Amino acid sequence: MPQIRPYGDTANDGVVQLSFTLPLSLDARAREAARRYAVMMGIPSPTIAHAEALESGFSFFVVYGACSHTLDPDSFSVEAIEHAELSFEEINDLIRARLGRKVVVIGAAIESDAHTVGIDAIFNAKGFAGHYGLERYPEFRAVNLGAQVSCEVLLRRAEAEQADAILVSQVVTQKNVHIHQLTKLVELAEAEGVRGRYLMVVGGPRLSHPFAKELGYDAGFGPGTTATLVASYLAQELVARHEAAVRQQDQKSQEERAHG
Amino acid sequence: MPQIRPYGDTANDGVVQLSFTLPLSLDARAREAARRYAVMMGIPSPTIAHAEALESGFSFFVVYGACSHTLDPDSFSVEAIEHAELSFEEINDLIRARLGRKVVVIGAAIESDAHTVGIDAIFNAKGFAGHYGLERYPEFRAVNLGAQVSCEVLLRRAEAEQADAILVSQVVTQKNVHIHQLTKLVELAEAEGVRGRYLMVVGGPRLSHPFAKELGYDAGFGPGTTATLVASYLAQELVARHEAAVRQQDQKSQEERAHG
Amino acid sequence: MPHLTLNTALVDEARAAASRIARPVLDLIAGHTTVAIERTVLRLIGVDGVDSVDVPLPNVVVERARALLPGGVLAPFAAAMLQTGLEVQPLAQAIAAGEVQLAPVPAPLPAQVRALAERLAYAGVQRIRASRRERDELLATRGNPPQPWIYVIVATGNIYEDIVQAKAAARQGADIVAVIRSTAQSLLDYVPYGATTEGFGGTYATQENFRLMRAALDEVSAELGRYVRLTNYCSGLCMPEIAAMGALERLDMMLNDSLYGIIFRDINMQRTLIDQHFSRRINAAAGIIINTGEDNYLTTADALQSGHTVIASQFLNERLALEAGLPEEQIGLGHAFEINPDTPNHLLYEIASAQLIRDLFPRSPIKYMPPTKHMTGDIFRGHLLDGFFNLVGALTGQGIQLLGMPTEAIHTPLLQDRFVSIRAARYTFDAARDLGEQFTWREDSLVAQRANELLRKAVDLLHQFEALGGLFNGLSQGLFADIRRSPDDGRGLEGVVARDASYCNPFYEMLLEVIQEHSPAPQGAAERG
Amino acid sequence: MPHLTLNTALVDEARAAASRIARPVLDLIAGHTTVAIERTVLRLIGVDGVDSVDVPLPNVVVERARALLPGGVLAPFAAAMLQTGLEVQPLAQAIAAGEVQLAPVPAPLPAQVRALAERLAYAGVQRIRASRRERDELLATRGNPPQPWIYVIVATGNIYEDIVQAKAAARQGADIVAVIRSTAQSLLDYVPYGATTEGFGGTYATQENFRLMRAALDEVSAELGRYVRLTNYCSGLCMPEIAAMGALERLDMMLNDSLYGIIFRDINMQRTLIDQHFSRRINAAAGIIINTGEDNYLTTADALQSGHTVIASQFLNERLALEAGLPEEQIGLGHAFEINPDTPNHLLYEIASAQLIRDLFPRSPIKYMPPTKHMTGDIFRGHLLDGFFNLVGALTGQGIQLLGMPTEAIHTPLLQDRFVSIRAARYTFDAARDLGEQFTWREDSLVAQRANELLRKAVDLLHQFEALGGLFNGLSQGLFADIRRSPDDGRGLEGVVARDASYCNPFYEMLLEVIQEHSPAPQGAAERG
Ligand code: B12
Ligand code: B12
Ligand SMILES: Cc1ncc(COP(=O)(O)O)c(C=O)c1O
Ligand SMILES: Cc1ncc(COP(=O)(O)O)c(C=O)c1O
Repeated sequence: MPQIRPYGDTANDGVVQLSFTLPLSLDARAREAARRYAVMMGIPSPTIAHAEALESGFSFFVVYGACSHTLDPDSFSVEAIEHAELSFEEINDLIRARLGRKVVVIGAAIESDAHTVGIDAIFNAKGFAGHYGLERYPEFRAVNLGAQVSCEVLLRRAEAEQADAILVSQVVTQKNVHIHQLTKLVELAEAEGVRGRYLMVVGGPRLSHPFAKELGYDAGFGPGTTATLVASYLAQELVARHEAAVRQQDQKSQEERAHG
Repeated sequence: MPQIRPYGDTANDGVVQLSFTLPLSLDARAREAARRYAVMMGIPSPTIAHAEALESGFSFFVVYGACSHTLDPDSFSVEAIEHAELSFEEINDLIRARLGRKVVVIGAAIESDAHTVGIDAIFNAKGFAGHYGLERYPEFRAVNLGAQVSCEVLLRRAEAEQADAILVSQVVTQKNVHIHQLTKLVELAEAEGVRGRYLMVVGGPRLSHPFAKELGYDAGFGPGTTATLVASYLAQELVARHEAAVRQQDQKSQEERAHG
Repeated sequence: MPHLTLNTALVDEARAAASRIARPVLDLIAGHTTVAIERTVLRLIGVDGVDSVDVPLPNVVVERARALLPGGVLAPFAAAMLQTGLEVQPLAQAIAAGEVQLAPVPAPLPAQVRALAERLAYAGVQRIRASRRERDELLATRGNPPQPWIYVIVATGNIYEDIVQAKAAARQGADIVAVIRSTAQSLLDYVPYGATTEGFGGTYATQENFRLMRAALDEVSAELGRYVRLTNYCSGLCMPEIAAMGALERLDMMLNDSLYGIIFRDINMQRTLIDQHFSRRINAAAGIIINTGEDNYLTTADALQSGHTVIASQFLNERLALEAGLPEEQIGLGHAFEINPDTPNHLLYEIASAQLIRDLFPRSPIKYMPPTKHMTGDIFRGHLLDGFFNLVGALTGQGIQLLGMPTEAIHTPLLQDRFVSIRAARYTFDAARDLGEQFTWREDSLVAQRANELLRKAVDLLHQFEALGGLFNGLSQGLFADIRRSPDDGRGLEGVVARDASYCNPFYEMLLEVIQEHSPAPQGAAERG
Repeated sequence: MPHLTLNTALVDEARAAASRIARPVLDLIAGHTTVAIERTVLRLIGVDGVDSVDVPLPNVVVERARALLPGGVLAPFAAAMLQTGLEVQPLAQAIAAGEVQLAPVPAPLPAQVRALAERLAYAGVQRIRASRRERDELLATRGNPPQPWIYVIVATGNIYEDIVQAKAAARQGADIVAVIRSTAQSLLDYVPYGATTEGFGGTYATQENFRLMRAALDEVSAELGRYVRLTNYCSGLCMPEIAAMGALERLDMMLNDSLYGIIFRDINMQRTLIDQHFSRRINAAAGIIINTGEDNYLTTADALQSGHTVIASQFLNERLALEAGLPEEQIGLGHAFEINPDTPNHLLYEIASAQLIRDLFPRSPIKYMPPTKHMTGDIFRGHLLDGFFNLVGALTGQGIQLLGMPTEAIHTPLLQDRFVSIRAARYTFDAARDLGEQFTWREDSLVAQRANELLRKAVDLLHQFEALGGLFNGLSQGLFADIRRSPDDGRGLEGVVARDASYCNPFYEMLLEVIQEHSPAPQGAAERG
């Protein structure tokens, strides 16, 4: 695919909108500083559309301009969840047909995070934005532990419930608290030698699949995620792993028979 | 002065706001492209705060993030108008005391530009935003030619009115029409050997003093300019040039007497 | 709708004064034709295309027949067809090539010439009937969106890029797309030919550009299950010609206001008012909604002090439009949300004039235009101001809402500017859908008092026109937008021609028949020929 | 104000039901004290500072005197002062160092002990009177801005950075600055000591932070010629203590709502309701306006379905506040603009509940909170939604407008976010200043019907509380915000202590005297000791 630039009002004109505040009182020097800062960001001839004194010592700028950076969208691989989104019925049929038992899923907003609307959107029978939550799926047993659940409690309950998947929500990102807490959970699971036992999935407004992979999770879901999408992923991933394990098992038993 | 970065909510945190549209349908690839584009602009870990499909083939992004570029505001000189802003009375007194005759000023929105509210804000007796226009100054004779005045007509009238200063407005900037038309006027004046006779001043929403200097003008005025500021500049600059000429004259006549 | 209790006597007097002021203008119109009207007649009977140096054939033929224009170009053209046996376009080409000269026709007109003239005219009017029927069918099958209609502009200068953006805007929720004309096309006394890709601050209005854009919007209308309307500008020296092109290409809405041309483009008032009458007769027959340009008065004059000039101008525009045959439902009178936002109770003043105009012209689709001159480069402040503009539009039942852009003071709209604005307008219209039904204005409210004050001042202004001796004298004194224009100044007077007794232009009457098929008794269109 | 015609019988029944529900709670309150109340008594007589391991001395003394608490800590403390000859703080330090143990006091209390106890209490109340007088003088000299007051938050975690931003916000037009507490400080059973520069999602509420910020805002108030108010949070396990610190440091407004602590922080309902009564008595005397947290119900429950729960809760909060001595003018009942914007006629529903609440509590400064859960990362859509929130606030005369930020869904506010929002709010309040006086609601309007429906449902909900046997049982059934809490669960129950006959705490009565100096007949504050 050819190099692309942002689209203002004609193909590849590169026009972007920018706003920022400089710690300078508004005068000719501050305007020139704003212009040069936009140039450094890649906008050779920026338009300072608006400049206003915020109050003593600060000035606010709105800038438009054509950015010269270009990008080939095919020049990088993107970690994306391969599984397609299935319907409520298709998901339950798939599990019945190719797993033959209920999928057990446990979820929580971990450690300091008290935001539950996100995890509830995935778990509650009532669901969110027209999509039923996991509790509503006959082929799922969904256990929602709610808010501020410690990593230790979550892993203990996952073991007790013999969960197939652990679903974790992190909403607050100040001081990168979400990275510390998500890393803590994965490391704890590895330390207890149970990492491989679960699909570990994370979601929240500042999460994405590539970022989740970086943190050591199997999958990541960002803003606007629907419970149907999550259920589709869980069902297809668990079926795939289950069938891979069965194949491996058959192969091994064949080898054992072969070497009598 | 130390290097500065934009001020988000703490000194030098570098936080900027950005929005742009990419010619890509909204999917994981488009989100990653947006993230990488922000990185290229100098934001190492951008937050894609919002991503929305504009419609088939376009996606709109709102991005926040700490920009790593830094700038020393004292590392560059800024062309600024030195003359301070005087009051209505001070301006008229200055002209009476040190020029001894009325300042003649002629103004117009030149060539294709039909926007007159700007030039009128500087010329009309009624003025603009509480500042009287040049027509209201007893020591000015202000001639406003209005809209779409050709360069030729403007120079002819400037000569006929024996103007001290030519004030030009340009508002439309599409296809850089303002640069072509402003350059045409200066070149015409030079061709007719009259450039030196006039203070040539330009103004408009996309104009600034540095930019006017680049175009060969004596001064430039941008958005929010008041007639008082323009009158202050004209009075002090003309008085300065007049007195310099008089000094030169005395010196010359002294030399002549000396070599008499 | 929270209607105001208005002083009905004043309302009636406003209409009576407008009628009295229109009288002499209509007499002038009845006694004259113009080069533009005669070019339009030729276009409607099928003359099109350009000569070897790109001059449109209608211009060439009319210039060659200047001496015959008092009787109209149609009769001599029909006579030449009979005499040469050539069809319409071949004859036009022959005239252009100098092979044929149009000759004067004897009076009274030979029956054969009159019959051919009427047959040619009838064929032209049938094309307009067909285009109108096509729109009515599409409105039925595609669906006619409810008012307020969301109106956005595209202005890239390249018709093919305009199409990309127009389709995107329609998909985002726009009900009307207006292609802004390359600036000052008003001043051209010819219509450029063919598709155009270079324009300045907009795209040239040409018949081919109309056809291309209408086809593109038909595609997207089918996709969306909603008929998307197309607007262009038939202001300026080619008013009737562009109206005819719009009629033939099924445009849905046209900027169509001589007062704009006179005041803001210094076009001669006699020329443009004569042109306007024929252009409005064509728009009326074609089912095209006209828009008038009173919003422009408020870009220079102060909207708080000069709000009443908009209303006086609307009464005049209404009268002239009715006289041309336009039913109220096709008279999209214009005004704007342009009071300085720093005015205390700013919203109350804007609501007062919007509600007053809504109540004064209940059956007309009022065209409400966004804030422009008080917009700055602060796109956040701008987006909020546009939000309140849309809220006032929804509250007072405006028909056509021209969307403001947060970047109004910066550049012509980006794709994302339009997306943000359309989405915000749709939210606001839905969120305030029945707000107008929730309450009644108090008699002693500032809103009611301001509305009645505006009405009073508008009537006073109309009386000032009368006191000064009519529309022309009033315009000479700068009563509108503080700009003075006199009757013999401005562009295009040389194109005005006094009709003689033999003047033949069956279109006036035949178009009236189409109008009457759709709205039984068009109020004022007494037959003036 | 476009008042609604409400069913006055229903309004009276709502207040009657709230009184009936409050009765048993007030009995519980009258019979108990808590570790927090006793710590507050010590603070008010001058105990402050921390011990060698940074535990606040009030906590140390109260823990050491746990066994004596049925009679209150003041009497034994006064007795120990007499016995050791030590002043207040030295005695507290001696107790902390284990050099002195507080001993039980005989009943009836020796006259000397009672006299000292009352002298110490009186001195504490005098400090509150002085702080209140200081505010009254500053309001007179600096100027008291008109409502709606513009309320913004700062939350950097570092009190010195908060000060920079608070001053900037005040200069930009904020009337009230709230320093958001480091999250979950509700759950701390002690108040951190001294200035703090590390916080999580906010800055710790400490007396030193109060003093620093109040001083900074006094400077900027002088500069601006407008008294800028300071808000903090006295919710949670240290409710009365933080109220006392606010009273001493001349805070102007306090979040002060047990229902929030019970529902959203799982604090034991008995503990927090007993604490709340004393904290509200202190706030009342100090002239501090309390804010209640009903907005939080709408962050989890749906605002269209659960709007009435907010109103039922407000009636309960009003009753308990009046009983604590707060005059209506200091009861800032809270609600929010949280209906899903995609709801058709969204604005009409928001207006209905805002106008209803305004009319139900005419003398209270209603605290109106911005959209949060339906805000997205689209800052343009967000800024418009905040614009309509401010418009509804202006239209319905809300007293305190907590400004929404376009970046609500992204981060705690940037300097420029606050600038854009404050400037937009000031424009909106000025542009719609008298909008509410322009019209009257129609009886049959959706706004009037929705308002009466909300009122009816609120009364039904209060009756449900009664049917279930009172406030505690209702909370156990999750009647508020669909979250269930039971009377013996939650944090802090262990800190509740039954009073015995000898219980001595003169503050209850002395604070009432200060209240009565300012508002003659506080409606419900029957003397309950
Ligand atoms: C509701 C709310 C609260 C409520 C929470 C109540 C509750 N029971 O959830 C209360 C009032 C308690 C609260 C408190 C605080 N909050 Co808060 N809160 C919000 C608010 C308004 C809405 C969040 C929300 O519900 N979004 C709706 C849901 C549906 O979206 P979502 O969370 O993104 O979830 C979706 C996807 O992310 C995904 N998803 C999410 N989780 C998961 C998990 C899995 C496994 C999967 C597959 C998918 C998935 O699917 C969901 C559906 O699509 C936001 C502002 C905003 N508009 O976002 C602030 C916000 C999140 N809060 C914020 C802050 C700072 C706080 C406090 C620290 C404030 C304070 N100083 O006290 C405290 C912290 C409490 C704590 N210890 O965590 C900030 C966070 C800033 C940041 N970037 O870190 C925000 C952004 C507001 C702001 N601008 O300041 N808050
Ligand atoms: C009013 C207006 C019109 C009116 C003009 C009427 C008139 N008599 O002036 C009309 C309707 C005719 C018009 C037409 C068009 N307009 Co226009 N118009 C505007 C509008 C709404 C306001 C401009 C204005 O009056 N600003 C107020 C004045 C006070 O500000 P100012 O011009 O910046 O002047 C100040 C300073 O710049 C300075 N200054 C200015 N000149 C001078 C000169 C000197 C010597 C000095 C010292 C100082 C000085 O002092 C002034 C006071 O502080 C702007 C949008 C906006 N909100 O800005 C669009 C705008 C300028 N127009 C625009 C366009 C594209 C057009 C058209 C091409 C549209 C079309 N396709 O037909 C035509 C072009 C006409 C032409 N040939 O020039 C664009 C320009 C985009 C660009 N960057 O090039 C704008 C920005 C709107 C938009 N977003 O599309 N327009
Ligand atoms: C009624 C009317 N006609 C025409 C125009 C513009 O056309 P032109 O720039 O060609 O004069 C406008 C305004 O833009 C208008 O309001
Ligand atoms: C009444 C009330 N108290 C307290 C708080 C927050 O305090 P904390 O996070 O410490 O519980 C809130 C909401 O943020 C509130 O509405």
